[in-house]
Amino acid sequence: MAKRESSFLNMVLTLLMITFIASAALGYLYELTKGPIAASKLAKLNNAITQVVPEFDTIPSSEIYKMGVDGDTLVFYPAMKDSILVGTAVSTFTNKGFSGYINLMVGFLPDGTIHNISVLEHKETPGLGDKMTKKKSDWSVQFNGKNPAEFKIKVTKDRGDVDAITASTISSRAFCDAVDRAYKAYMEGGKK
Amino acid sequence: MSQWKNFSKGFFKENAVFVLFLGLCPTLGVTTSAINGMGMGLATTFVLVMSNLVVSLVKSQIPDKVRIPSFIVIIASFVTMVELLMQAYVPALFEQLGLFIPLIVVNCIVLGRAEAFASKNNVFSSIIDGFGMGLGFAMALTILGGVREILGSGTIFGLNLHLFPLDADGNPTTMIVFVLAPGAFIALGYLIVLINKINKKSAK
Amino acid sequence: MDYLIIIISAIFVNNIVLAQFLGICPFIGVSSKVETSAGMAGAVTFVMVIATIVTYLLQKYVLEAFGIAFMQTITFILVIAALVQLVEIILKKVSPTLYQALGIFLPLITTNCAVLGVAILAVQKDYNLMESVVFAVSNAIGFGLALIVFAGLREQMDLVNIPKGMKGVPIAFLVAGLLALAFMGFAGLV
Amino acid sequence: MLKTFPQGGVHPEEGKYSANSVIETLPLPKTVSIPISQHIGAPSKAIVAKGDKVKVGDKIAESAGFVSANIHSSVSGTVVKVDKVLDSSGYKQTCVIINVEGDEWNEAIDRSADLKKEISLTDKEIINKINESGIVGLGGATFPSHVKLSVPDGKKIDVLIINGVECEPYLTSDHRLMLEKAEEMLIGIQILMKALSVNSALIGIENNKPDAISHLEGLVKDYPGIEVHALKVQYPQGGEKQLIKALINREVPSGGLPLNVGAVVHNVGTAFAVYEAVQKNKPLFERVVTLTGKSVAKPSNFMVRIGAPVTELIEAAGGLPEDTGKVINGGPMMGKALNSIEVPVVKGTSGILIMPVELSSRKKESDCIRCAKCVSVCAQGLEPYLLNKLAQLERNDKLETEGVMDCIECGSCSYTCPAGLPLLDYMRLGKSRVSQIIRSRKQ
Amino acid sequence: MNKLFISPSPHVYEDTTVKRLMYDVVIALLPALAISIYFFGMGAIIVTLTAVVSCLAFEWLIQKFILKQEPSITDGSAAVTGILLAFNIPTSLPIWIIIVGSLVAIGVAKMSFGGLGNNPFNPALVGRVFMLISFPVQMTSWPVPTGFNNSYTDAVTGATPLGVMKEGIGAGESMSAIMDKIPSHMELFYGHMGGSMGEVAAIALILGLVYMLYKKVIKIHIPASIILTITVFTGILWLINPESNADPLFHLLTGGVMLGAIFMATDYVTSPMSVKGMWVFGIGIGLITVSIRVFGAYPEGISFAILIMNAFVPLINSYIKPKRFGEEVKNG
Repeated sequence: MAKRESSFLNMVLTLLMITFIASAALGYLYELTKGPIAASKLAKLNNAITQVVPEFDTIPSSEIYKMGVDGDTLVFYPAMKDSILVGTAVSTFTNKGFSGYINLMVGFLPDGTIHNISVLEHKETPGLGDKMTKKKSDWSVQFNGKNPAEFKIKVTKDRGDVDAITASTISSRAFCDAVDRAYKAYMEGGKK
Repeated sequence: MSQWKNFSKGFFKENAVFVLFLGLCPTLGVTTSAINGMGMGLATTFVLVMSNLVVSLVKSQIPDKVRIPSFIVIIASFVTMVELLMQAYVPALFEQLGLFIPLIVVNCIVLGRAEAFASKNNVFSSIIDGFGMGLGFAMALTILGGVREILGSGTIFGLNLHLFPLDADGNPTTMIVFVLAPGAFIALGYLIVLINKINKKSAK
Repeated sequence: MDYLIIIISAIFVNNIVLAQFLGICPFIGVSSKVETSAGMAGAVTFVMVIATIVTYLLQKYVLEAFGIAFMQTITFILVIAALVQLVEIILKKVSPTLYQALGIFLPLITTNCAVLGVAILAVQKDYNLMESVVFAVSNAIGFGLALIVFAGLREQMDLVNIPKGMKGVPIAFLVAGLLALAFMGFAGLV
Repeated sequence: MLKTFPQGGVHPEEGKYSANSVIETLPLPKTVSIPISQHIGAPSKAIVAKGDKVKVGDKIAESAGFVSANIHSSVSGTVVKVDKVLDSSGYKQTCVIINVEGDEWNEAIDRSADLKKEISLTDKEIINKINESGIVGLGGATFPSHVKLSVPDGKKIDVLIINGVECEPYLTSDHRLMLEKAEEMLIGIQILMKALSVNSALIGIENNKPDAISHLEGLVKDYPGIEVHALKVQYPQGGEKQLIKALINREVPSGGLPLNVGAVVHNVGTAFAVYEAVQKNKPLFERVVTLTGKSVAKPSNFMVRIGAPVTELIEAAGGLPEDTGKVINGGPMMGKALNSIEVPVVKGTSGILIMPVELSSRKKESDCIRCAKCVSVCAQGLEPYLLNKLAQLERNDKLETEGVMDCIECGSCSYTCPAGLPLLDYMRLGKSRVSQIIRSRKQ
Repeated sequence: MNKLFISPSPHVYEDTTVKRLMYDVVIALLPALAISIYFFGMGAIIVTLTAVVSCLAFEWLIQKFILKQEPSITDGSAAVTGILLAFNIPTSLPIWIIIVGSLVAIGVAKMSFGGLGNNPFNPALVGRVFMLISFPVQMTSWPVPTGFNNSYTDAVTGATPLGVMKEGIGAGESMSAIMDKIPSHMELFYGHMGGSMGEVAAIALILGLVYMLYKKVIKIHIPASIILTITVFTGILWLINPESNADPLFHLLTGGVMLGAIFMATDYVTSPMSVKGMWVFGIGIGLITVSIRVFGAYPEGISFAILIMNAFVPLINSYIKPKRFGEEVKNG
C-alpha cells in the first residue's frame, strides 16, 4: 500500500477524519460511562455521609444546602429518620494542612455533638499527617461523641483538648481548623 | 525477529524505564505503592497496545507531514478512554494516580513506539510490541512501587511485612522518605544500577 | 498575598520537578550543561505561559461551555503541539536571535509533560486567568531553577570520579533525590 | 604595613643558611663546558672550533637573532671539542668544552677594582654594549636583557623596577650581591635608567634581608631617582607581575608584559652585570651562585665562572652530603631537579640546592578534598584544582578560558596542597597544550 | 652516590595532610562532645560511638566489596562524618536508626559519588535530614539535659527552645510569655537545653572554631557570613515586632546555627572555593535558615539551608571566581 502524499488537502482531510472519529468514539464512551461515573461519585459521597451520621432513611445527598464561608463553600447534608433530623453531615475544608487543602466530612448530631468524621481528600505526609484517616490510625476517633461546646477543638499545645498526632502538629491543627469551621457554621445557621 | 523476542525485549533489554529512561514522570510520580505502580503500568499498556494497533492499521493512510499530530490525536483519544473507564469502574485508583493518567499522552514511550515501531510494522507485531513494552513498563513500575512500599510503608501490595519495629503508638517505624519525592529518585537511581548489572551479567 | 503563595509554592515547596515529578525527561536529558539548561528553561517558560493562557480560555469558553470537558486531554495536547509549531514559526520570523537560542529545544517541549501538567493543574485548581498566568510563570521558574541547579551539579560530576556503575543516569537520579531531600526543608512555607 | 601583592602567596620555611657567607671566588676549574643556549630565545652559533685558543672574555658563540645572546669564554685555554653534553636542563645540548690553561683575560677588560661612577655612553651605546656582553636576566628567567631595554615605538616606560626580592627559600646570591657589590649595582641601575630614559628606579627587597635594605638605603642618597622598598616576606613576591603590583600598584594585564604598564623589571644580578659590562667592558662570564642545603657542611656563595661543573661547587662547600636525595638547580619552589651533578653552571644558575633524602620525595597523593587552599594561595587568582582536573581530562577550551596561560608556575598550589596533588605538573601540561592550540590558531 | 630524585618543581611542601586536617576537625569537636556527655550522659556516648563505628564500617565495607578500592578509612573523614552525624541527632535515638542514618550518609551521600572529595552534599547532613523526614517522631524527641541521670532507653523528653517558640507563636502567645518558658540566654550559651546532642553548647562550638582558625583548617568567611546574615535578618524582624519575633541572639544560640555554621557549612568538599563565593554561600544559608524557622513548617532550618546551598555550590564556583590577576585591565 503506497503512502498517501503530503498534499495540503490530504493533510487537512486526514486530520479532520481522525479528529472526527476520535471525537465520535469519545463522545460515545462518555455517554456510556457518564452513568457509572456519577454513580461512583455519589456512592463515595453517600458512603462518607453514612459513616459520619447515625442511621437514616432519607437520601441526604439530595437535600443539600450550602453556605459560603472563608472564601469557599460548606455543604450540608441533613439525614433524617422517620422525618426527624438525626444528624447533619458537613463537608468542610481547611487550607492549613502541611500540604495545603484538606477536605473532611464531619457528622453532627442535632445538638452539635460530633458523631464521626471521615477524610474525603488530603495530601498530608504519608506515615505522619495521613494518620488522620481511619485507614491509617484511630486518631480521629477521639472526636467522636464530643461536643465542641465543652470539648475545645484545638490541640493541647494550643490549650485545646485534642491530642495531636505525634510529630504532626500542623496536620492535627489543620484538622481541628476544619472541624471547628464546620461546627461554627453548623451552629450559626447550618442547623435546619 | 521472533515474536517472542519482540515481546520480551521490553522487559529487560529495552526496558523503557531502566534502560531507555522513558516515561520517567509517571514512573516516579505514582509509585508510592506496588499497586499504584501496577495500575499505572497497566493503564499505559492499554494505551500502548491500542495506539500501536490503530497506528499500524492506518499508517499508510496518513501523509508523512501530519504523522505526528495524527498519532497524538489517536493516543490522546485512548488516554481519554482510559480516564473515563477508570473514573467509572476503579475510582479509588483513578484518584490515586490523578494527574498522571492524562499525562500518559505525553509519555515518550507511547508516541515513541507509535513512531518507531507501529508506523513501520504490521498489526500483529505492533500489538506484540505494545504488550511487551507496556508490560515491561508495568513491571518496572511495580518493582519500583514495591521497593518504595516495602521501605516506606513496611508493606507490599498492602500486606504488612512486619519488617520495622513499632513505635509507642503501635505504628511501624518505616522510612517515610521512600514514599516521598526524594525516595522516589533515590530508589530508582539504585534500581537502574542493579538492573544494568543484571543485564550485563545475563548478556555474558 | 494569594499570588505570593502561588509563587512560593510553585517554585520551592511544590517544585514541579522535585516534588511533582513533571518534566523529568528534559530534567534528566537536557541538563548536562548550564547553558543548555538555561535555554531549555527559557523555551519552557515561553511555551508554558502561552499554553496555560490558551488552554485556560479553551477550557472556560469552549469545553465547559459546551459540556465536553472530557475532551480536555485531547484538546490540550493538540493546542500545545500546535502552539509549539506556531511559536517556532513566529520566533523564526520575529526574533532570529531568540530562535537561535531556544529553537532546538522547542520541538522537545511538545512531549514535556510539565507543560501539559501545568495547564491541567491550573484548571484543576480552579484558578482564574491571572492566577493561572502567575501559576504558569512560577512553575516555569521552578522548572528552570531545578534544571539549572541540577546542571551545575552535573557539570561538577563530570570533574569527579564517579564509580563506574553509578555514572550517567543513576547518579543524576541520586543527585535529584538529594536535591529533593534538601527542598523538603521548604515544606510549610506557604 | 609592608608592601606586598594583593592576593595569594605562601610562606615556606626560609632556610637561608648561606645568608652570612661572604661571596668567595671559586678556584678555576680544570675544564668548563659552556652551553650555547643559556637564554630564552634562539640558541647562539658557536664561532670557535676544536683546537682554538681562547682568552677569558672572548666571544665563543654569537647571538642568532634579536632574542638571543652572545656567549663568552669564562676561562683561557684550548677548545677541546664542541659537542652535545648533558646540561642542567636534563637534555644533551651543544656545549663548547674548554681545557683551562692559566687565566689570561681579554685585554679589553678593565680588571681594576676601582668604582667607575660616571656614565659616558649614550643610551643606544649602552644597549649595544649590553647586547654585545651577552647579558641575560640573572634572576633565573635568562631573558636577553637588551631586548627588555629596547622599548618598542609607542610604548612609554616611566619606571625601572629592580628585583632584589629573592623570595625563593634557601637562595642568597642576590642578597650577598646587594651587600657586597651595592655601589656597582646602583651604578648599574643608573646605567639601565639612562638606557630606558627613566628618572625613577625602585628596588624591592623582602623584609627578611634587613641588612641589605639598610645598607642600600644608606647608599641611595647619592643616587637620585633610586628608592629602596622593603616588602613583606611572601612567596612569590619576586614574580615580575607581583612585584610590579606590590611596588607601584599597577597590574600587568593578563597575557601582557610589564611594558604594558610602563615598567621594566631587572634583577639585581643583572644590574651588577650591566655595570661590569658597560663600565668595565667585562662580558658576562661569571656570576654569584649559592650552594646550600640543610645538610651541606658549608653553605656558601661563590663567584663562579660560567661552565664550571656543579661538582666543583659542591666540593668547595664541603662535599656532597651522605644523605643527598635531590640536587636542585635554583630554589626549592621553581628550581629544576638535576639528574646529574656533572652539569655546568650557566648564566641562569642562581643557586644549587642539595636536599636530603627525607625531603626529596613527593607527598603521598590522595583525592582532592576541594579545600580551596590552592585557590587561596594562587597569586594569579587562578583555580589550580580546576585547571588540574581540566588538564587531566584534556578539556583544552575550558583550560584556556579558565586562564591556564596566566599561570606563572610559582608552585604555591602544589606546595600547599594537603592531598599532595601535583597540580603544577598538570597545569604545565595544560599550558603547553593550550599554547600549541593558540599558536596553530594564529597560523 | 645515591640515585638522585628527579621531579618537577616545587620541591618543598607544606606539612599539612588531609589526615591532619580531618583530625584537627575531630579535635575541634571534642569540647562540644565533652559538654554533650556532661548534659546527656550515657546517651551521648552510645550515640557517638554507634555513629562513628557504623560510618567507618560502612565506608570500609563499601570500598572493600563494592567499589573494590583500597580502603581509606584512616583518613579521618568518615570519623568526622560519624561525629557530626551524632551531633545532629537526639541522644535517645534508637541504635538501628542511627545505623540507617550512617548508611545513608556514607553509602548514599558519599560513596555513591566516589568517596571523599566527590560528594556534592554534606554526608552528615544528608544522613540527618533523611532521618528527620523518615523518623520524625524519634528525631524530634529531645531528652532533657540531666547528665548521667538520663537513661538511654527511657529518657525524659522535652522540647527544644525553638520548638517551644514555634508552638508558642502558633498558639498566639507573645514572645515575652514564650521566653519565660525557655532557658535564659546564658544557659543557652553553655548548652543547658534540649536539642541534638552536639548543637547545644555554643561556647564549646566557638572554642572549636577558634582552634580551627588558629590551625588554619578553615577560613572565617562562611561562619561569619552565616552568623551575620542571621543576626541581621532576625534583627530586622525583631525590631519590627519584638512581641512575635525572637531576638537575634536567641536565634544564634538555639538550634544548630553554631554547629551548622562552624562545622557543617565549612565542609571543604561541599562549600565554594572562592572567598566571594563563600560569602554568597553563607548569606544564602542564613536567609534560608531564618525563612524556614520563621515561615516554614520546621522549627529548625539550618540543615536544610546548608543542603540547599550545597546544591548551588557548583553554580557559585562557576560564576563567582576569584579575581584573576590582570583581568580588569584586559576588560577595561
